Amino acid sequence: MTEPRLETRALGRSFGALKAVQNIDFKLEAGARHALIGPNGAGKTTFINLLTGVLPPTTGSVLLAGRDITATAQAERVKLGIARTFQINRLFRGLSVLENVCIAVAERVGAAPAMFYPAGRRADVIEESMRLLETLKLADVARRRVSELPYGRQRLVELAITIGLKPAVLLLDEPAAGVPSAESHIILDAIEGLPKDIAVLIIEHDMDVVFRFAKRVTVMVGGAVFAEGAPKEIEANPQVRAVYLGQAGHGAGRQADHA
Amino acid sequence: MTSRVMAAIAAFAVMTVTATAATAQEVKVGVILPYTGVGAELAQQIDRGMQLYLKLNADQVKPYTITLIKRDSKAPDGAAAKVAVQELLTQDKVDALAGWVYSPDAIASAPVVNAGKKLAVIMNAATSFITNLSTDYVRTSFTMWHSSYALGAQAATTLHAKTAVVAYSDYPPGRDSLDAFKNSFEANGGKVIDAIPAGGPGVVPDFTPFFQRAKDEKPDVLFVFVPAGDHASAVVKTYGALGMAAAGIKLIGPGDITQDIKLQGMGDAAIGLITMGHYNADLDNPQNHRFVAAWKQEYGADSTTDFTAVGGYDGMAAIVHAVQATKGKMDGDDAVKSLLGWKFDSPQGPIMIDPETRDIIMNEYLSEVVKGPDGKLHEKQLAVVNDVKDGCKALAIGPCAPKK
Amino acid sequence: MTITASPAEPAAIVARLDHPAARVLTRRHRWRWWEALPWAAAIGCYFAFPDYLGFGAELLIAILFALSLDLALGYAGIITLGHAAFFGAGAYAVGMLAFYGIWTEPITSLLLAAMAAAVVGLLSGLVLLRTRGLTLLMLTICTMALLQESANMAHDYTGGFDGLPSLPIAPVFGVFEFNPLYANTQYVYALAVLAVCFLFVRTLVYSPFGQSLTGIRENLLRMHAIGSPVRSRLVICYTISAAIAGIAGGLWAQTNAYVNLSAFDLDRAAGVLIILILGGYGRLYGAFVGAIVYLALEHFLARIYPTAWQLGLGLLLVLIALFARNGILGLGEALWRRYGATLSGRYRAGRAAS
Amino acid sequence: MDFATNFASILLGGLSAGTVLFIVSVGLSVTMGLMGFVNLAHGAFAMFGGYIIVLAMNRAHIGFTAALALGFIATTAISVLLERLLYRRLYRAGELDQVLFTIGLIFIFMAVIVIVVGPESQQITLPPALRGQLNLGFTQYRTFSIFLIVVGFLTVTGIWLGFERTRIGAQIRATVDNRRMAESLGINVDRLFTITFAFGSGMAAIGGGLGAEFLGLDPQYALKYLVYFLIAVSVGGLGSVVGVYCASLLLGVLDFMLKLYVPKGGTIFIYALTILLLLWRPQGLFGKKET
Repeated sequence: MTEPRLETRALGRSFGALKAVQNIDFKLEAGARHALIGPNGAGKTTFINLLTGVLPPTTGSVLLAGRDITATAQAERVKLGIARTFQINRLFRGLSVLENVCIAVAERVGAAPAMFYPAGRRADVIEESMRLLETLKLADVARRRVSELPYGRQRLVELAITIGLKPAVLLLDEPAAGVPSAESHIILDAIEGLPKDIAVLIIEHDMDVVFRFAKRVTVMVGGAVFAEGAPKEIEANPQVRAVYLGQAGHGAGRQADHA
Repeated sequence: MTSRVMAAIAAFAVMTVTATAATAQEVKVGVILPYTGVGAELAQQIDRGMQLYLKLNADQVKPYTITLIKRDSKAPDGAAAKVAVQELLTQDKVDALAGWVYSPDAIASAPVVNAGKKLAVIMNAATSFITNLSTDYVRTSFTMWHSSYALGAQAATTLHAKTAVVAYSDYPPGRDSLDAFKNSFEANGGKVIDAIPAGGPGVVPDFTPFFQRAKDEKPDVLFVFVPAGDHASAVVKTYGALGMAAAGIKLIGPGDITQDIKLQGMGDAAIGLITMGHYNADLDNPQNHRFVAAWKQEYGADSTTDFTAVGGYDGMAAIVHAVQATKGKMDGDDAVKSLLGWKFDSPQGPIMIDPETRDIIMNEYLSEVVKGPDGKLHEKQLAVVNDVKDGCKALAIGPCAPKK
Repeated sequence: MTITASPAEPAAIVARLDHPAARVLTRRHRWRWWEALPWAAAIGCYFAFPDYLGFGAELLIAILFALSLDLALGYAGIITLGHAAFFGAGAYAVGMLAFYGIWTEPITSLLLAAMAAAVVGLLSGLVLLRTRGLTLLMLTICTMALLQESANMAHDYTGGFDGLPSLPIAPVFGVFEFNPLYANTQYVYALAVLAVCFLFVRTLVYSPFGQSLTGIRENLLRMHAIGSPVRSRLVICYTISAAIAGIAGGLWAQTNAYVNLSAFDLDRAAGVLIILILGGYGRLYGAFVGAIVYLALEHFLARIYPTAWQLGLGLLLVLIALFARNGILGLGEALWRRYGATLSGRYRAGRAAS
Repeated sequence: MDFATNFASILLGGLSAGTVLFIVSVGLSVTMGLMGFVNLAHGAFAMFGGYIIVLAMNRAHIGFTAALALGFIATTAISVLLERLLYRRLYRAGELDQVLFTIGLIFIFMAVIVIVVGPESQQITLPPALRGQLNLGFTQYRTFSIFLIVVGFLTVTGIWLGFERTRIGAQIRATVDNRRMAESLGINVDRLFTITFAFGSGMAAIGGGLGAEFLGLDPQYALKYLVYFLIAVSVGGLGSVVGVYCASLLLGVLDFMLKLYVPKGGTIFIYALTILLLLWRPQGLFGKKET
């Protein structure tokens, strides 16, 4: 396949005067392990929101395997294989870990609209979800209510839900954010364990994570692509060091990233 | 304040006691009134009227004892009233039913009353056709036609009005009084130039826009029907505030809008207000003097009788008459029969139950609000219309036409 | 019940499905012994309290109405204060058909009532369900008020405030008359209708669809992000809920043989909401508990103290709100958890805290 | 009659009606915006205050202004009491539990008033100065309405200044904007809430007293008008004082005008208007996006 899995052409989004994202040409090949870094407010999350269809772009287009999906609704894009995790957990806090995953899987396999037989009859859905939890080492807490888990584990569930959608493109918005470093390795292991052919784009502040995981890195500053290249090049790039690496870390006011 | 609490507790005690005490001579009367909610005040007046009759006429009741079993009909949705009637008949095995402030309650109860075959005395509900719904219904209160129909004629004759604007609360009693007034006013050469639905019965609207509209149309009289209580006082205040009297527009309406318990609160704005009603506390007859005096003694000097209270009073009189006539048996048909053509010398003057319709026949008094020497507002009688029937049924209009 | 039992399956799969968490899901929809209690009780009351069947019928209708709300509010998290709109639509559908002698057969008119209400639910749902929270709450109230006011303005047909009296309702199956004085027929009829609707709702909430509704209640954005057509799910749920509310309304009109504007009252909508919260929402049986406690208390308090019975009721509501989370059932579950929970006990407790 | 006077009367009537709505609702808006606490019992405080005011005038024969002050103080006191003892426990509870609680509270208020004062509705007797008509040069209008409009304007300006100029005001705005942030900045949100809650209830009390002229006053008050208060709040936008003011006046005037020209419409307009406004701006006229 010649077409990249995911591609954007001159993609831009402004909020009034503020150009949150401008004129981004970006490619994500099958099996890519791509990191997106940049200071707070660089527009990383806005970019993700444009890819997933949470926000409509003001300029440019988004292509999935060569097909223009700029106008496609969020739900549709998920069906087409774009899945994401959120910077802040979005879980069914009141439900058990297993059911959290089941809801996603049921949605993917198209069971969800069924009204007249019990969800419990869908052994396939439950079994698959259970298997997923096993691969993510969550089986032991499968029965627990999500809100009872430590935050690190909750991030895993966040991940499990997205993997349950069997995405072709996986967008991870700071998967390790807020996870105590003691636990963060769980997440990283999980990410490294992802099926090879999935194209993964990860937003991360933690450089160790980035360099351990990414084959390629894009640096965003002020809503535009500032630099792109292999981790080594980026690390070596003096400007990047100047604008970013120098002041890396988990800053407050991450809300700014949310548009 | 504390006296109220005591009263409440007492009421509670009495009810439990009476409910249990049962003698051979006992006649049980189920009372369905909205003891809570918007109608609670009327319920209190009617309740007191009933109690007062029993107190003042103990000798009439002998040798029987009348026990009141009270049920709250709550909101005017009919449901609570209907269930209450059902249980009063099937559980408490009452000998008669009484009350009904809201027409929807009486309408909803009709099938049950029919099946129950017990005398059912309506003490307030005013929609005319209710008495057609069950042959056990007898009404001692009034319909809007009584006052409004009489007033229509009087407005054209006694008050020499040529044009009128009608503002009414947009629900059946309101529309009834509109029809009634229009009917007789135009039959007597008047002309209703505009009819303004002024909000509903539930919430008191700001009457200013409606009255503004009426004022612009410069009629001789503004006929208003709204529910007694807050609506009425709001009407009078707005009328005064808009200076309509100065503009030469007389405010007239059924006695509802000068309900005695509200009159003083309306203030001087009410002076000159002309209403047609079957009762007001200032009626000059011995029965009424006795009634009012006893009332003030019983319930406090600043409380007063009004047309709802007299509905309860007369209703209880009717029940007692039926009790005596049936020797306490109170078989439904006999009880009702005993009241057909029954005459009674009420505080509102002579009344009679129409043998055809089981509705009340009574006098209507045209009166004007004046300031008395005591600095309080009073009703000065201008004219009397004798033996007024419910015009709606008399003229067999719409649903009022007796079912065959 | 499921394929899991079949020996053809590899051991691993069987093992996974045998995991406690999986067992909760595969067995959640199974009938528990205590689920027979309400129905046994209802039938028992028929014989135990023959004098109270009129009130009993009202109670059953209230349960059905609350059940319909539970579907929208308890499961899909649609917070509405306008559910009487659908109750009223159903009631007037039945009432006007009967009053004008067009259609008086009870069961089929209930279906018509359901349809009428469903149409109202679908149309309003399509417009309103874009919004959430207070806005949605107000929009539902106003829609209901609009319907009520329209019904009032059309008084020539609806009877306005006085409503339509003495509806001629045909006997059930052409045999069982509605006796206004002794409500045996009404009671049994209402109970049967309730049972049917309950089975339907129960199936629905345990279905994958029901599961996705729970998801919407628990986290709207996440449902969007897993590609769930949230809006249409909500509209469908709202429409079904409306249809059931319509059946409750139709039932009300039939058993009382009248219909009036109060069918659309805010009091009614608020009342059913209170009943559901009091009993505990998102639990199916909250509707039962809430309606019984609330209405029975109101009924008997109003007898001993007609002028100020709200006092007792108010105290109950305040106490429950203060000391129980998610109503009486929530309280029950909390206690149940404290004293050694079973698997299902703990699972549902999880629901309770949501 | 000529258009000018007609227009003036519409405006004045609508504004005065709207003002009452505003004075009662403003507290509800701020407390809901601040804590997201669904306080359906807000009207009960208006009712309570209204009763204090009217009874003080009719039974104790206290002057109008003194009575208003008394009502304000008494209501503030009881609201602080309830807030400290009961409301506090429900801040973190779900909104439905809050609904249950506040409805229960309304019932209790209703019953207590019936027991202590009685079911009859209370009449307010305005001081002579406020009765009758006032000549505004271009038109005559009822004095009390004009009085209300002025009071309303002064109130909103006062509150607005309080929000803009005082420290507490700033804290309130910050908290309404973003509660988490405010808390992390060390703002004592609970204390803020107690203050605004008390003040809002006091305002409601005043509104109950002033509104009695139009709305009457009876044990049903708290339930009867609840929807109108909520409409004003939701259309105005949670937590926005100016919003509630504009919404109240807007609704007041439009409703008034439509009633004048199409009385057949009954109460339908206020609801239709609300639906349209909320569909147009779900967060309310002055509300922050995403409520």
